[in-house]
Amino acid sequence: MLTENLVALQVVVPLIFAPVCLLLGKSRHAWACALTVSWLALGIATLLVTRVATIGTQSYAIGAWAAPIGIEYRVDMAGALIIFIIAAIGAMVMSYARRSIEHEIAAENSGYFYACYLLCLTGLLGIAATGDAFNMFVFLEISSLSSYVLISLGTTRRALTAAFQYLVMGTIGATFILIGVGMLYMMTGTLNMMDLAQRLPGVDDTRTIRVAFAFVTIGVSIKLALFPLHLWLPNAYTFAPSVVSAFVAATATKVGIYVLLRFFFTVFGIHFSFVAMHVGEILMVLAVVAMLVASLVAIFQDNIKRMLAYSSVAQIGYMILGISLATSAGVTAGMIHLFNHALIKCALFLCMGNIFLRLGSVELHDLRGLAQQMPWTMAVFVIGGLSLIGVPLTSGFISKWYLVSAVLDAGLWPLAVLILLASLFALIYIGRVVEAAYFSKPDPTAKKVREAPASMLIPAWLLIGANLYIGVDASLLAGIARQGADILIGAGVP
Amino acid sequence: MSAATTLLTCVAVPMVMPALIAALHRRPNAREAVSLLGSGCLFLMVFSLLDDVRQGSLPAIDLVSPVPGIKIGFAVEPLGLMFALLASFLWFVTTVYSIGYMRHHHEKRQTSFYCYFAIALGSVMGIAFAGNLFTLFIFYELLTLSTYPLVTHAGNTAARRAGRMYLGHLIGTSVILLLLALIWTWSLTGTLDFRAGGILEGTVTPGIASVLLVLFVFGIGKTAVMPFHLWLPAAMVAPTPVSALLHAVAVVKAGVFTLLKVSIYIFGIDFLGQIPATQWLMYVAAATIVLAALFALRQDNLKLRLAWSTISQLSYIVLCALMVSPLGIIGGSVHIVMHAFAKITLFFCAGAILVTTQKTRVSEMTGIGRRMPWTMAAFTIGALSMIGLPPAAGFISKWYMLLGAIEVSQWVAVIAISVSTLLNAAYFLPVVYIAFFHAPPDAPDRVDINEVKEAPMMILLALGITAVGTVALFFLSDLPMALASQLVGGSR
Amino acid sequence: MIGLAFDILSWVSLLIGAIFLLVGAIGVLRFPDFYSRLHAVSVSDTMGTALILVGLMIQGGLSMVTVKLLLMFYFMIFTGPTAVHALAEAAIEGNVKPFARKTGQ
Amino acid sequence: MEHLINIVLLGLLMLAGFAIVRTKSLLAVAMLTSIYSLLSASLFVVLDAVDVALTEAAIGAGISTILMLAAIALTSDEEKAPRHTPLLPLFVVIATGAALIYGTLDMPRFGDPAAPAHRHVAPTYLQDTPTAIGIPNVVTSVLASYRSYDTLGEVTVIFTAGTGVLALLGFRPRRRNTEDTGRKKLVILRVVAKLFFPLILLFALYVLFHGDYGPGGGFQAGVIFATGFILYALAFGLSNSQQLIPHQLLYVMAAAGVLIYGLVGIASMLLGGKFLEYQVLANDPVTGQHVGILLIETGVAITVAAVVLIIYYGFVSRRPAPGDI
Amino acid sequence: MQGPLGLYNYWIVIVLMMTGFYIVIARPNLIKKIVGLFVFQTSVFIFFITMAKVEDGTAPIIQEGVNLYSNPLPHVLILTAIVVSLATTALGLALVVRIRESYGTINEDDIHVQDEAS
Repeated sequence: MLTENLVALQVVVPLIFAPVCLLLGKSRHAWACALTVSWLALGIATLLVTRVATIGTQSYAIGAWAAPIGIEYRVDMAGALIIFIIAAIGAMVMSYARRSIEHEIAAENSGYFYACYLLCLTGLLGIAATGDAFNMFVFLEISSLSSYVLISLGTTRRALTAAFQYLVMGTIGATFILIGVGMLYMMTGTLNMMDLAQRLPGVDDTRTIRVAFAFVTIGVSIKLALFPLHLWLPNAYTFAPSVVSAFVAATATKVGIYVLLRFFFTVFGIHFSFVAMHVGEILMVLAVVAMLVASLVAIFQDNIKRMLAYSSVAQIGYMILGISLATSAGVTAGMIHLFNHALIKCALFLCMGNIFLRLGSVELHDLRGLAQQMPWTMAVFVIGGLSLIGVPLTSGFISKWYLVSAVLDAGLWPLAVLILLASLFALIYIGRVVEAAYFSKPDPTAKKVREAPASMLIPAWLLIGANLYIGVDASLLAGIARQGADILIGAGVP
Repeated sequence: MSAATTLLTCVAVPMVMPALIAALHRRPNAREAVSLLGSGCLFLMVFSLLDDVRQGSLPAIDLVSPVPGIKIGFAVEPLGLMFALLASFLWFVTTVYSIGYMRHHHEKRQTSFYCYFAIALGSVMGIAFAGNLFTLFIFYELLTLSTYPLVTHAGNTAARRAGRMYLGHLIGTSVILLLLALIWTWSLTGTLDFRAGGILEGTVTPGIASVLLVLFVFGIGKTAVMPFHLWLPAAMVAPTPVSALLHAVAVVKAGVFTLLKVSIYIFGIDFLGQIPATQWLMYVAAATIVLAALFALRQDNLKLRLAWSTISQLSYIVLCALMVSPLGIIGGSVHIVMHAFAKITLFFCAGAILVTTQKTRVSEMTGIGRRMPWTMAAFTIGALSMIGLPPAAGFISKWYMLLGAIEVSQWVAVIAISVSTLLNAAYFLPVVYIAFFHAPPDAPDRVDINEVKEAPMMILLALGITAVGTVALFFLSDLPMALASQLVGGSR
Repeated sequence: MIGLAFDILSWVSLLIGAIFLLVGAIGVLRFPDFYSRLHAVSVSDTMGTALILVGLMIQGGLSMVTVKLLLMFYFMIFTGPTAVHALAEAAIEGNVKPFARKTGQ
Repeated sequence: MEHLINIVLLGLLMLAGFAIVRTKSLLAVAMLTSIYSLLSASLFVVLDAVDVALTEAAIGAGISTILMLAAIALTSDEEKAPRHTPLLPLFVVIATGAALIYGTLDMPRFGDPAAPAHRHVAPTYLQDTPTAIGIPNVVTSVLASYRSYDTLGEVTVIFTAGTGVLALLGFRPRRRNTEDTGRKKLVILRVVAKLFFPLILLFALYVLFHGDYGPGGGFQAGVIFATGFILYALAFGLSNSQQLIPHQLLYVMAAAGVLIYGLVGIASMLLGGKFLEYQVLANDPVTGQHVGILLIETGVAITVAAVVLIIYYGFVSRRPAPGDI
Repeated sequence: MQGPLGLYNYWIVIVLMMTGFYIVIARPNLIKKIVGLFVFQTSVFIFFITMAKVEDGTAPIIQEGVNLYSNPLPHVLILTAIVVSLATTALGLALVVRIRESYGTINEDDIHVQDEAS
């Protein structure tokens, strides 16, 4: 029963336990429940990845209604990779969460928090697993609505406005997607992605399909914060509770990118997307601008969470750049970076959570000399930061390596220079923090703080460990990503 | 212990030493004993590899492969061994020196100083024994990062500014240019292994090879070829042992070493000759030689003057690496050693003067030779070697360089070397002259100005060793010459 | 024949209902203050909808539809006036003053 | 005739839309929104979407309007003029609209029976529903069986909203006798409310169980159910209505609905089927479908009713903030 | 109705959509924004339902003697979307209430001013 229903269980288990979490209320049981479920989801995801790797793409007809009639869950290598990283980040963040949540969120709200967290996880996993365009919209909304709530629970009032801004932009994005899906349905009569892929070539020379493509792309771009539609992101990441920043930054935009991949390659097909619609050129320009501008803006931020948020916008640029090449190497690079960036950003935001727990601030000038007091936390930041820059032996280097070689393969060497230039900007903004924490004298009036508790350090170090492992041996990840990319490029031939 | 294991140990020992050093941070004596012991052991281990290499066997070991076609692995070859021998030997000497310097100069945070120093040396070993360009690149970056805390050791605003300059130049060039070149090479050839005769020949057009060469030469920012040279003077805010070992020997030599490796094993000397950019880059190097020497002339701060001199001298080696001449390669390789001994002596002397008299400016050093005769004698030897006069080691390398340049009729190089020799004399001899033949000023501290008040014993010991080494290498140049010849012989 | 008579009856009923509604709407627009507007809308609305429902019932004949319409009729009869009453009550509580022509001048 | 009604309704919708843009008083905007929603519900009836019309009327015109009014009561009524010129938004809107109109040019004509959307999957639903599911309302069969997973997602969405409102606004039960004093005059309202309260609940049950045969189903039923309580709360005060249904029970109901739905899915897995494969719930596949649909519709109704009430109570039990700055 | 006029329904719906969209992006009042989203989404629902209509068809409830029905699938999708819209509206309004409590205003421009000042 377990193995054949694995795909469904992946999404349904967190879904069913979300209400349970609500009922458990403010006690620690809610946390325990969320923790167990997160690890369960990670376990299922691991099984799923191995299953997909051994016997190929998993298709699951929900309610036993075969594909175009019913809703299909379809997990190929790319989807499995996304599911795995979401589940892994989820498990890490939940292991970390208790102390941070006790500190940042009022006790009476903690039950709601854990419930919303599980709902968000459900939504994200659902998006990655589904093979149905409308079902994707539904799960997108689950994840979005719950992340609005999660963000609004931040400690300052600006969290509320950030969540509101996100809600407005997110809903516009979702509505755009809905319009696009509606047009697709109108022209083909189906909502199933594989079926769409088969039926679209007959009608893809119509204005309706072109507009549908544009609307889906814009809608998803809002969700994944593609420059210049990223305006919601910096505030949302800055003012959300630390745990939420870590979780959302590592997963939500990644899922957006996955959705984009699905639509570009599986649904519309590489020819329509990149040859007929020229989306590659447009995305490439936007990605490069995102990389450079957002990195530059990040340099001038004094709030470190905000800095990391802008850095995320820039890193999304890297991923999109890889995708915009529309080559196997490019998509592989995009997916590798997607995975790696999730690990890196999650660790960095967890690190911010540690600092906020002890210091009550993540402003740059409050961090002076912090490395002496919180050496383990700051070590996480340094390694994570180096990874963001792309220093060898960290996972960030692997991403950059694949990305630059993909760009060079496509004969676009000026882009390679720009990519590396953007990583220099990363060096500067990470360097500012490191310089403050390690090489500046602490403010004499500042209070002494202790190192964060082990329960918060271990998850961050696990992420860093994974990061370093990938930096040393990326063959497994690269293999999976390559396999996923080939399936995507090959228009979904399993 | 097999040669491969020794190889690994050589890289690993300095990397694990910080743990020991940090553990002993409350007991300075034990801490420094560990440092000394470690550096000594390292030298002996590197030395033990010499036999293998001389017999022509080149032990190698591969560890992991992060990206298909790319390995992290180590291998020994003559040039690397020469560099490793040099660095490990001078590390030992510098450790001796550091103990004297750091204690007498009352530096803070000595433990972290020794830790980062050890890591930096480990990185140098990694560079020296890197089995492929990728491994080399990793340790190259690691070296930059581990020396950054040493540059900013003082912790004040000036040091932090210098640190930014340092990181900005070195990481900037290496990430944008070198990494690009690396990935490009990899995507063209599918490998980054060092191979005799190069890997690029036959796979790329001279046009692309030109671009690659430019990327490599400027990307290896540690060679301090203009216009990416400003980091080196900036790094002089670091404590003197750092300037001495790292910024006269380890870091900058890692740069030119990398360049030599690239030109020998990635391009191949023969292929290099077919690349149009080579000639232009040689002009850049020649210009750097002359211009940096002119800048050195204008510096009053002794350490800065030495730094500019280093920039100038490094470009000799860059010039040799691009000269497409076996004699030039020999000259360049040997110059790594010769210049290292001389320059470290000079820096040791500058540090000794600083510790003893708190003076940093050349114009203040009038008559200092009477007070610190041993120190200034060593300084003189170093200066002679810099200029390239016998009986100092610098003569030998310069001789081969000139021969090489003449062999391939690179007259610009010949002129640059000759002019810079004159300039070297012009900026070093006045120091010697002032120190020995100028009357000292009225001593404010009422000590007898003619009384000999030398630097601490440990410092003297260290600079004595290197000064003697500078002279000795003139007479005993067989070992480096043999290794260098083996290098050229191997590439033919 | 009977059918035609029912039809005419139903249409007349529908038409008168519609006129009532229209008059009520005009009243809302034309009357000067809250209470008189409320008056206009409440009376005519109840009557208008009632007539329309009756007209529809005649159309529906003896069927399930007529039963449903009857239920709706029942609902309308109760809820319309009650809602208006509640509105007026709320207006008084909210100190909405009736319009009064100024005397003198 | 249908076209005429269609055009009139669309025209009225446009009027309502423009009025919403122009109107400054937010209370009036809320009412206009309600009118807009009701008009679209009427349009849905004309366009044969009776189920959707019922839902839109209940949710869009009903609950949403109540929430907007409650929110306005807690904030402020007047809208300030924007500081920036609306040129950029106007440009964006016109560009988007132009793109959409461009997109319509290759669409099948309105009502065209040969449109691809009506030829591919939909006929299967229409043909198979009587035999495979055994109920006449195809919308219900698609909603609750063919695409029941979407509906599970939908219940989860509404559950998320409930949790979110709880987290944002809290939910404190009021003490008795704090607010009832001023309401002595509401005799008529109370009598009518008492009269209608059971009827509304009854009607909700009718909508729930009749959903297989006519327009209706879990959502509509849940909303109507909640409306009954909202009416009660309006007439008799918050605390009295909360005595009727304690807030702990609402939590349990909100969670229970989702759980019922999910567990039906799990149960069908345990019985050897796929997730939400109702056929395995009974010996006869069609009976299985009936059981499954009934169960999940009940789950939906419970959650929707509870969440709507949670949201309503969340808003109205909050004290209004002091005046605008 | 044939010819391009057969699309008039869609065009009006697009105007309606854009009305809502305009309210969202042009109005600084937060409640007005939520209203705008509501109008936008409701108009998209009309768009879906319009496409489901089949000329001379009836509501998709199977009856004897009828064999032309409107397309039930968009109806189902919109049922779901309506609930999503309710959820969004409720959550957005809850946020507005909280924003008003902590900022004292629901005007986006005023909120910006306060955020800049802090």
